Amino acid sequence: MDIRKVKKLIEMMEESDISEIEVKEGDDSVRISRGGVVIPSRSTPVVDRGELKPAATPVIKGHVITAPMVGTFYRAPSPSSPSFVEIGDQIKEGDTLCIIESMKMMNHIKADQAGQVEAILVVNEDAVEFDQPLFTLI
Amino acid sequence: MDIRKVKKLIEMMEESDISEIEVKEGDDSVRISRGGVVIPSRSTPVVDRGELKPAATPVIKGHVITAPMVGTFYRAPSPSSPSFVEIGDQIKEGDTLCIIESMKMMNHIKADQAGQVEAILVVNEDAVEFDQPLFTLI
Amino acid sequence: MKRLFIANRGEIALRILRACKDLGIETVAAYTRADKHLLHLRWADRNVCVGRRSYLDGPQMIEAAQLSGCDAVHPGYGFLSENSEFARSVEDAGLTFVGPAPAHIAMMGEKVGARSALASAGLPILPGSDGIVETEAEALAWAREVGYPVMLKASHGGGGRGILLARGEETLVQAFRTISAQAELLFGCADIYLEKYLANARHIEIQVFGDGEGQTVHLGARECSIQRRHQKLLEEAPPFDIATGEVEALAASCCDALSQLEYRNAGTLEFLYADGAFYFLEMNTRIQVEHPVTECVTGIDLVKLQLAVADGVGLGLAQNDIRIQGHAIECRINAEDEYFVPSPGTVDSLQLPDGPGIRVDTHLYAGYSVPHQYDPLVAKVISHGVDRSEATVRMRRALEELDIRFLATNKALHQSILADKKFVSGSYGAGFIDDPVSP
Amino acid sequence: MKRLFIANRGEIALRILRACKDLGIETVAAYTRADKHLLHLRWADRNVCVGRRSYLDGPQMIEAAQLSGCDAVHPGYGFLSENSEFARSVEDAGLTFVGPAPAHIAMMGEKVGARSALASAGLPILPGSDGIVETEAEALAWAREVGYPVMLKASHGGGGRGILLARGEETLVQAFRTISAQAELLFGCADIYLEKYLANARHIEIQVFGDGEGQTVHLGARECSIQRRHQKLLEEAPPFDIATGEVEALAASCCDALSQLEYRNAGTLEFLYADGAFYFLEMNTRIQVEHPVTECVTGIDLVKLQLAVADGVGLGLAQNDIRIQGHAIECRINAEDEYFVPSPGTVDSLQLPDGPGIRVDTHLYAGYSVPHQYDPLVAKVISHGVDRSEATVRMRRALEELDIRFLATNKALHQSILADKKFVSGSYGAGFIDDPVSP
Repeated sequence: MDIRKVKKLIEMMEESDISEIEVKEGDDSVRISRGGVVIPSRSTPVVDRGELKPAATPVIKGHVITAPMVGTFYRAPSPSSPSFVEIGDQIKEGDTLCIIESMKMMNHIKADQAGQVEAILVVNEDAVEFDQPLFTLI
Repeated sequence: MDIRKVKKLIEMMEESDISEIEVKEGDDSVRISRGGVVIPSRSTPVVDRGELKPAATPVIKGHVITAPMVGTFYRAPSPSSPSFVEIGDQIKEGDTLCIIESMKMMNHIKADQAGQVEAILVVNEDAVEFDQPLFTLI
Repeated sequence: MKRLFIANRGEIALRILRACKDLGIETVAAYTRADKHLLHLRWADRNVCVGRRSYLDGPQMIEAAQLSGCDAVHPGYGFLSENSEFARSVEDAGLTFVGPAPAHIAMMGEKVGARSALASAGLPILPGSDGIVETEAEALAWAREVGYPVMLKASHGGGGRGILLARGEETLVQAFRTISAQAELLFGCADIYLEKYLANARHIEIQVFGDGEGQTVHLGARECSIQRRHQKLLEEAPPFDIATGEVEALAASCCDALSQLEYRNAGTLEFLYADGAFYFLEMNTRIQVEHPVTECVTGIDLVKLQLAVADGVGLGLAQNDIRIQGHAIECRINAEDEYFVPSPGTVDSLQLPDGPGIRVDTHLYAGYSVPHQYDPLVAKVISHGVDRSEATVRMRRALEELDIRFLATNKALHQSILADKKFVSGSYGAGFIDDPVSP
Repeated sequence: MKRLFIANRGEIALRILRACKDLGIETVAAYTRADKHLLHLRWADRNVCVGRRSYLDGPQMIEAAQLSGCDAVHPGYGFLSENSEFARSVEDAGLTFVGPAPAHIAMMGEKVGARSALASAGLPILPGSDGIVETEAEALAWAREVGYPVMLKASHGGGGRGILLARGEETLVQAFRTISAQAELLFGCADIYLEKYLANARHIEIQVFGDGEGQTVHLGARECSIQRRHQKLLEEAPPFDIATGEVEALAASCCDALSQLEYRNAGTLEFLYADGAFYFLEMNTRIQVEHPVTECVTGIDLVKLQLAVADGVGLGLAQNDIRIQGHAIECRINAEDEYFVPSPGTVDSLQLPDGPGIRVDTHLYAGYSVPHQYDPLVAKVISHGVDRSEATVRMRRALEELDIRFLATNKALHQSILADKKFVSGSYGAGFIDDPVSP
């Protein structure tokens, strides 16, 4: 196996949404895979080309809380306050999960069901778009 | 392994909803998979080519004799002569079946195998195009 | 201008994107969840989902524009394009609004005010009530003076709604009541005005561009008489059979009026034309659906010009630089059945016309599903030729080539229009398709 | 002309069909068994299969044209288009040949004769042998006189074949032998002539039209310097940076020369341009692949004009009627891989560019399989703008939109050309892609 070919394969994987490649040539074989992270493919209309979305969207399993509006995501009511929730927290329906600031208004985003916070999908102070997944609950 | 082939495979996967491809050629094999999100494919356009065909194509069962050239089809050597063949006639390989007149030349079209004339598909003095079915033999 | 926010969808969003590509301006495309397969999203530098279904939420559009680092917003046509509050909010947010000053949008949106403003600036106005008609009695008195039939129009109406014809006293009273109720409901304002009705008059419009500092040029006229229920179907440029001098004189009056206002960016003044005279109807303060026919005959990219003017670069051309060459026709292809009922569906395969003198502005592609929530306009086929005859035969050829499987469209209607003797001879008015004022 | 026989395939067959549609002329399309899915067959009034693979069988074409009731034959470009015997047979069969008189096709097909005919009619000719060079000694003597490098050309060559460069005596002898053998094999005639070689000269061509009775007009010039191995890749109209007066003077000489000959129908005179001087190379007696750039800048449909002239209607225009407006560029999209190897295949999905200033002449559609037997040209993308800069940015946008899945094409090569500083500044010659004469 030519190491340059392996490099090429890795580059090709990075440019695509492929999670695993296995190549065998006679007795030689190469298998390349990457973890649970799936990068949205180029053909997905939600094209990410900048700040608005994180680089990688994890594979989502739990109940998803999405952004009901375009705005700026805040995990805490103020920079000095603790976050509303952390991964692993048990939460009740109606608990505030985050704030989205939109047109100078602070909108409290609340849990629509009880559960445990499985994942927080957006970084504090990032811009979010409508329908963007914010949290998953299990 | 041809790296361009692998690249092509990945491109093809990205445009489809395939989650895994495995290709084997002798001892060589390539397997490509992706986990998680599957992008729905756009349906393959169905192009109706029916309108491109000649107006009426009979359902042909027997061995087909086609026109080797564009020209005018004659069933007999002259208007007053009997036809070369009729439906039901037993013919030998090399028998003349008709004449096609093309650029003032009279071309005798001969049977390329023995058999019985099943159908005559063109009317006397009609224009025929290249490859147009003329007779079927059974 | 570095990065533009496209606050629209469909073919006009793609049209704006193409102009940005040509100018090297980055684009951020707004889309709704129902619209994530829009064609132009493939080529925008970034896409932002702004809601479930609506392109009418101004504050969300502005938020998305700001968060994505845009310095300008193009509203396209329809939706927020003639919403003066939106335009003002865009400017208040420190962004450039690609369109007229908010005050001018507001002025022209209010039809009675627009009529009187442009009448006093010297434009010919259709005989009508000098402003709002408050009561039935007032309406009857006015109609008696001018003679029937008359048109009743909601002052804030538009898009073919809020218009009724009255042929006598009885129908006038009835129409007055219907339209007051309708207008209150649809436009939040019951104000009505009246106009003399001209049977089978032609609809002619003048395309203007102002630099916002008193310079205004016109890009000639368009013929828009082929309408169904006040919705344009087929447009031409230039209008046939009207002497160039007549159009020039009218267009010059338009420019004068708008120069006085220091009007900025694109605008269209709509007129009725009957018995050799023009009568102002209303002014649209945005890019029009039918702008490509003007682009074909002038060679000027109107959307690029919009962006240049918005960017403060100015018009970059004088009236003398603008020449009308040849003739152009646009057919609006709607996804609707033979009874004009919108027919959303999925495009299985698509053959678009091309070749000399043909342009198609469309967001369709094989595999695209036309959503039911929006306007049925799916493609604009535009033909251009050295004269009206060449533009017509090219359009016929283009429609023959056009094959959208399996979407119901109004292609056959366009083909019958193009085959009609009245069309070929150029002797048609607004009654070509139907009585323009039947309910 | 009532019914035309289209004796060609691919995009040019579709182009001819479109012109017929615009003129109301019926069409009969020839196709081979390998070609039964050609796009234009959908719209032709009738299709006739003429053979297994070949569009070169003149007698079969004429038979098919006659049997299908045609009164005229259009040969397109390539194949039978510059075959004077075919043209003569068409006329002998009582059909109209859409092209020049057979005698003129024959005259221009024989390069040495064409050079001397046009030199004596007053056109500037590249310093070269005054006719056929019979022996190596003669070639050496001539080269010593003019100085190296020199070009050796087969008198009946064409399409980039039968040309070699010699930089010194040794290579001249070798080239002489190679090309004699090649020319005998390829063109059935070993005749060779020599020309002075101008390094990185520009290829400029003049489009002319004659009525066959002594009136000849020109439709300006095209810049065709971007070639690979003598195959044009990208063309422009008008040529940049050459004073209009210079082009006009040259074009007027061309018209004079062809008027003397009473030349009929379309023709193209190819020139080298170096150090402010033009040198005649050869004349093509047919419609060119790159004719759309001329159509864009003149607004004249060249194929319609071909049909009108063939029909005896005459040119219908004088030199004063022809105006060059704006700038146009054509990119030839070939189905070939990055190593220029033809890559036939099936088109899975297709996104063609469109919008203002873009035209695409192509016979591709989703589901079409590009056969391996024919020329790899599958699409011509043409952009038009008010100036070279606008045409260039529109072409870049068009190529970004163009998406042919999964055919290998030379799109990336065109994109790199359009991004190249030499292209942008307009300072390039025929050496832009490669040494035009390397073997």
